[in-house]
Amino acid sequence: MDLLEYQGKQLFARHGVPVPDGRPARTVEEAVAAAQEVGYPCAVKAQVQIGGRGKLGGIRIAHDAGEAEQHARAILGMDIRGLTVHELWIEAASEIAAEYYASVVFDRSAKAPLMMLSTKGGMDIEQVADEDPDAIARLHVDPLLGFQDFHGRRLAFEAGVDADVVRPVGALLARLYEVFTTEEATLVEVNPLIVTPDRGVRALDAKVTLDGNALFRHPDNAQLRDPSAEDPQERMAAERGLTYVKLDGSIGILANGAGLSMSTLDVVAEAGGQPANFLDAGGGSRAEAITSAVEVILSDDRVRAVLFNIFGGITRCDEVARGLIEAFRQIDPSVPFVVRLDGTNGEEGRELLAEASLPNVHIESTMDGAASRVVELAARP
Amino acid sequence: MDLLEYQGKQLFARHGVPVPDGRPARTVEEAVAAAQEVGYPCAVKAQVQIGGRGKLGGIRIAHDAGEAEQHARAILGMDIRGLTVHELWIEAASEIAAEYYASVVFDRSAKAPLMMLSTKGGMDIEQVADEDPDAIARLHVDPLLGFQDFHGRRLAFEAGVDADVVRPVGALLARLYEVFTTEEATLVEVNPLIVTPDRGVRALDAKVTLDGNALFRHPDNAQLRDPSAEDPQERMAAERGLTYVKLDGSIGILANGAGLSMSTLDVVAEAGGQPANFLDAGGGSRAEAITSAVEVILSDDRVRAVLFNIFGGITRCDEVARGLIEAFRQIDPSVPFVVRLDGTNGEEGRELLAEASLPNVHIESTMDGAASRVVELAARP
Amino acid sequence: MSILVGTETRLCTSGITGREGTFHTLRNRDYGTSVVAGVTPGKGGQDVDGIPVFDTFHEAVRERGANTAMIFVPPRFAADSILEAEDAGIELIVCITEGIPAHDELRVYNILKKNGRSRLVGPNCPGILSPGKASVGIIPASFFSPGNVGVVSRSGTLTYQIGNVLAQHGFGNSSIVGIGGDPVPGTDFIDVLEMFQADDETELIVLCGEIGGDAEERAADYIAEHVTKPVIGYIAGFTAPPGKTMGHAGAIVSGSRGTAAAKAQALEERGVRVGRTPTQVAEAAITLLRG
Amino acid sequence: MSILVGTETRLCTSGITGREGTFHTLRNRDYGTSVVAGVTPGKGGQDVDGIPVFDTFHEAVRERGANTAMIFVPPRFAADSILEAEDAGIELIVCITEGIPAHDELRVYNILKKNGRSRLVGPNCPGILSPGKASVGIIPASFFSPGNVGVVSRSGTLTYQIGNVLAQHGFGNSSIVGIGGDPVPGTDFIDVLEMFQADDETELIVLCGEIGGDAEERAADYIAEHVTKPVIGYIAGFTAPPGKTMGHAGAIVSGSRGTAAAKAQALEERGVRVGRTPTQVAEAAITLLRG
Repeated sequence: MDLLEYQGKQLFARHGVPVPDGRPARTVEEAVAAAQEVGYPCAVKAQVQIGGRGKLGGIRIAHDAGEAEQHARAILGMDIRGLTVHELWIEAASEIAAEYYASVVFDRSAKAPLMMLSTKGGMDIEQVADEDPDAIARLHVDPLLGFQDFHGRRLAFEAGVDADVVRPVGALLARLYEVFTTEEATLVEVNPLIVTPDRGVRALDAKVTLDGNALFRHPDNAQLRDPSAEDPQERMAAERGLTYVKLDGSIGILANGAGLSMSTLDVVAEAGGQPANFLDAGGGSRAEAITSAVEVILSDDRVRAVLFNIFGGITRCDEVARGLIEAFRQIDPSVPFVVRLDGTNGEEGRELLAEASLPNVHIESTMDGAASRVVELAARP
Repeated sequence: MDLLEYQGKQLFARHGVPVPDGRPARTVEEAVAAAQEVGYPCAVKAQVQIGGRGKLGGIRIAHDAGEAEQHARAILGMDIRGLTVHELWIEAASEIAAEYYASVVFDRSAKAPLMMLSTKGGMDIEQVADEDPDAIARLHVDPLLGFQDFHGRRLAFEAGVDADVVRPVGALLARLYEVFTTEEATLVEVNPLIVTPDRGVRALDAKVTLDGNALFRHPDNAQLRDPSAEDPQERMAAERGLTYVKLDGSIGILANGAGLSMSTLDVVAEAGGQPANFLDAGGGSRAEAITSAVEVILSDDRVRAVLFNIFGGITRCDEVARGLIEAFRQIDPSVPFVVRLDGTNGEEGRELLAEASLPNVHIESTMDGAASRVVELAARP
Repeated sequence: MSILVGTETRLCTSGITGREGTFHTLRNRDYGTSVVAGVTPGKGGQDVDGIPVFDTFHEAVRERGANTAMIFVPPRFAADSILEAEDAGIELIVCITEGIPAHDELRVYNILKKNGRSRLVGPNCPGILSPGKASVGIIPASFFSPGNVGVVSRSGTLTYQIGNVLAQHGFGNSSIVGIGGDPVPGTDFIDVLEMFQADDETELIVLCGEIGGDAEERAADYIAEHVTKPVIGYIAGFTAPPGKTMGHAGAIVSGSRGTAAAKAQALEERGVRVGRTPTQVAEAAITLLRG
Repeated sequence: MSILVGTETRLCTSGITGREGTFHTLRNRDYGTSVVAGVTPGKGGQDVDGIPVFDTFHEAVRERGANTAMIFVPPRFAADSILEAEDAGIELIVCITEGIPAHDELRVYNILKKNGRSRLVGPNCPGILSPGKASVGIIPASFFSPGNVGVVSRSGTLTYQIGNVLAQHGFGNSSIVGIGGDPVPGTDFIDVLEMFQADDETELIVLCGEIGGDAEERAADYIAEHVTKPVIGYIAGFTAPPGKTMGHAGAIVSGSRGTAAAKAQALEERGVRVGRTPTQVAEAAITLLRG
């Protein structure tokens, strides 16, 4: 779960990470009122879960109420790389003496949090990593030990931060680690981490990804989800407890299990088709889940054919067949379906489908055959 | 640093360990007011750092204001095994369905916290440990892992607590562990831990020992020290930064280093004498520290002779000699001193003493010889 | 022989009294696995179709000599249950539960590694099947028969699919190990490759990877250095877009890292044949084992 | 030979720019110890009488090949400094600092044990002296000469006293190891006994214990099973009353446990001669080594 900048900063503030004073706003009026409260000059910042908004005009400095209003009006509703701006963050403008980069990442390979610090802040860190990897100081924190003062000193000295801010930068890193562990984040990134002319340090941006599986322990964070930023189909799927990812093609796909679902996409692509989505109906899929899944798939109007690829394990193929039959009763789809049912109760499932003789439903016995068939059907005019 | 019951309970409350409602009181009037606030019946409890006060009349139940006043008057100023009662704790009386025992101990051998739980609460746990060791469930918590829910369940099931309180007892153990670690205690003990008739669990007593070395991280706890409970000589020594323990004999002893100090006591005892104190002048003892130490030793009027046993390492014997000379200038002691100086700058020290020719100061060259001499001097009428 | 589970397995299920726990435990027993106990705190003394239930793993080990645990409790209780099993001395812990918080997995992994006395397989995995000997988990055992192909996979149903294609071509399995699709699996490809390499019965190894992380790349290095038996690879997720989690918590491509293409290339560069479809995996197996 | 410190020692002092740190580091160097670096955060680039100062242990190891650390920082910074030295790959860490919080010691001990790459001696210890070779710590080296008696002790000045009595009787030392008087010493009697047993130069071992804990009892068991060289024991604190901390954080008798009498008995029951005074220790040494 990716947080918006201002949500991340509010988490930061809760853990003692210094951030500029700011207020969220959803309307031009709220923005102007917020600007009055934080004072001028202030930054009017688009709240979208994507990088590079500054260069696209999503961050502007206001020196008075007139400019605040003008900027808020310009940014609200703006399209930034496909995302519409619904929220603003108005914060006191900061003077910048130096820009650093700091992050804590959940490193799956090392099975430990990875901390990074660089004096090359304010730019794309992946680019820094490629062009000048030594400019980034890194270390892993043993999760059984936790962050120690020496970790902060070592990163600060190795990154070469200015000597007079070694201590405050180390202290800020300790706070970021605390955000990472106590909020159960998988990413905490500050870019830029600034040094002000009076030698204070401050997080000027905040990128926080929380672990969705841990939200039950963090009821406050569970409230933060911003559904407006999500694709409507994905939202619909999430509400029904399905794992759905929208893609660009024309072939709707349902399979059971993440691995088989991905494999199905690949086999369809191998056969020359373009998948419209990833949809994992999950283990033990029951009839209702299947009906829901069909609704989600068909709510994407680019879908020209649908492939069901089920290998029953816990999932029983007869249940899947029943779900499909029920979906056809409720929805009456206008596109062709190709169905491959194998594994647990596969025969019963195929028999049920045969008996129901649903219109425009094609039964295939292998995954490869089913993929070829659905590609062919989707290509028909 | 041993806390009084009520100080422990206030720490408990801060960490969510359920305790009865209560108020501290230092006078009869405060006690009656506190009793009115917590309601009747209530317990009037002597606050002394010693066990067994219940049997000695230090805990009494009041059913009305008259009884509260009567009990407070009786208990305040009472002597309980040599300690005078200066404070009371007035708490709502609890109904008791079962009495358990729970503790977290800093286990030096295992280098881990040891947790114990028993259904034989309300009695001397050392006695239970001797007579029926299986009645105490024990487990060590890996300090790098911390307390886990399964630790609580396992202790509760193995101790055989009533099935309906397994969960709340486990939760309470988790809170006790939190007190132990976050307050940096070396002992957290609850005896009895009670089950009420309505099946709640509650700490009816609290014994907490905090690590004095960690108080700099716990400014609130550092305020809790109750100097009234300490021996006046020990308090005087503590204020001067000396490690002093009062004993029962007549020979005042000063040595440098804890091990040598203990060894000096032993050698004096072996020679037939009775040490009046343990006093470690510390590493690197300077002249002022020695002067202070002499004052502390002589403030005990049972002292009939004093032994200085110094083996200089960091400590320089000439500094010790200078301190002793200065002490004689300021105090003019009436008892004989035996001085043994060896190690760093021993010769210089011995020369200084010889030059000063202090009255009634005897120089010895070995520890054994010094011990014999001081015993002999102390025995003189 | 086989690896991880077999005739020596003495299984204890955590969460045995739950619907799924009961169902799959009994299925495992029906298959022939020696199921000796279950654990559900507060239900000690009961039984599930004759299987005794205990309050703690410690009792299950003491009373019934359990040496293998299957974890079926909900995600918020799973880490605690794994740690309890480890504390009780269980050697192999198979965690089926999906959706465990990542920081819980991190903690569990590091504690088990520190103590070095238990192996965790999973979480979020289908378990382990040694055909003809024992099944611990939810793998539909009836589709597999004993044989000489060892399968290790990050995915469940994809494993069945590949196993099924292999079976249709006449191959049986020594063991099938699902290591799970989570960010911090207790056991990774390398651990299982080492076991298959040492297992007499295994003559061919199929490694089923997917996008995300670098487990396949590290496995490729390991194969090049330590595995002399033939290995066939398969990677799911060639069509996955960057930045989107594909069902498994671990299945996500970030930047240029963790792509299926990079993984397939890493394997192929070290001499591992990689099938683009499950069918191609079976065809490669035919070539390798039957010349 | 000798143990723990010797000619191979390359010392780096944490807190070298403090008064005590400078004084004792230079004394150690004067004795002949190879002192290669110091660490004081923020003072990197400076030097102390020619000894280069670094901001971190990592630099001291990288630039100067330090393999031994001496910790002289105040108690609230000591745990962090020990952990940094360990993280940097220092093999032997000698912590002189007194008054470290007990929970810090617990954490440090368990982390070092888990990682298994560094040995900690102390905290709250006088250090280690291998006469004629190297001195790391605050032991007044001039009172000792090379020889065949190994000494291990929980106490500082008491060690000097016993060493001095031995020296007056003509005995020299292989190494003198102060393990410190704190509740959680990084190195205990058993560790040092094992090293002395394996050390060619050591022919007799003197073990100096004190009240509190059960380290002496465990050492007695270890001696009975693993130590073939003669051992003489000494225990301080026969006259200590229960419940009072005797200077050392570890020196406290609780209930009937940790008394000097019990410790002396445990040693004697396993054949270790226990002297009641330092002089008796020297007399026993004469009997054992000169018949």
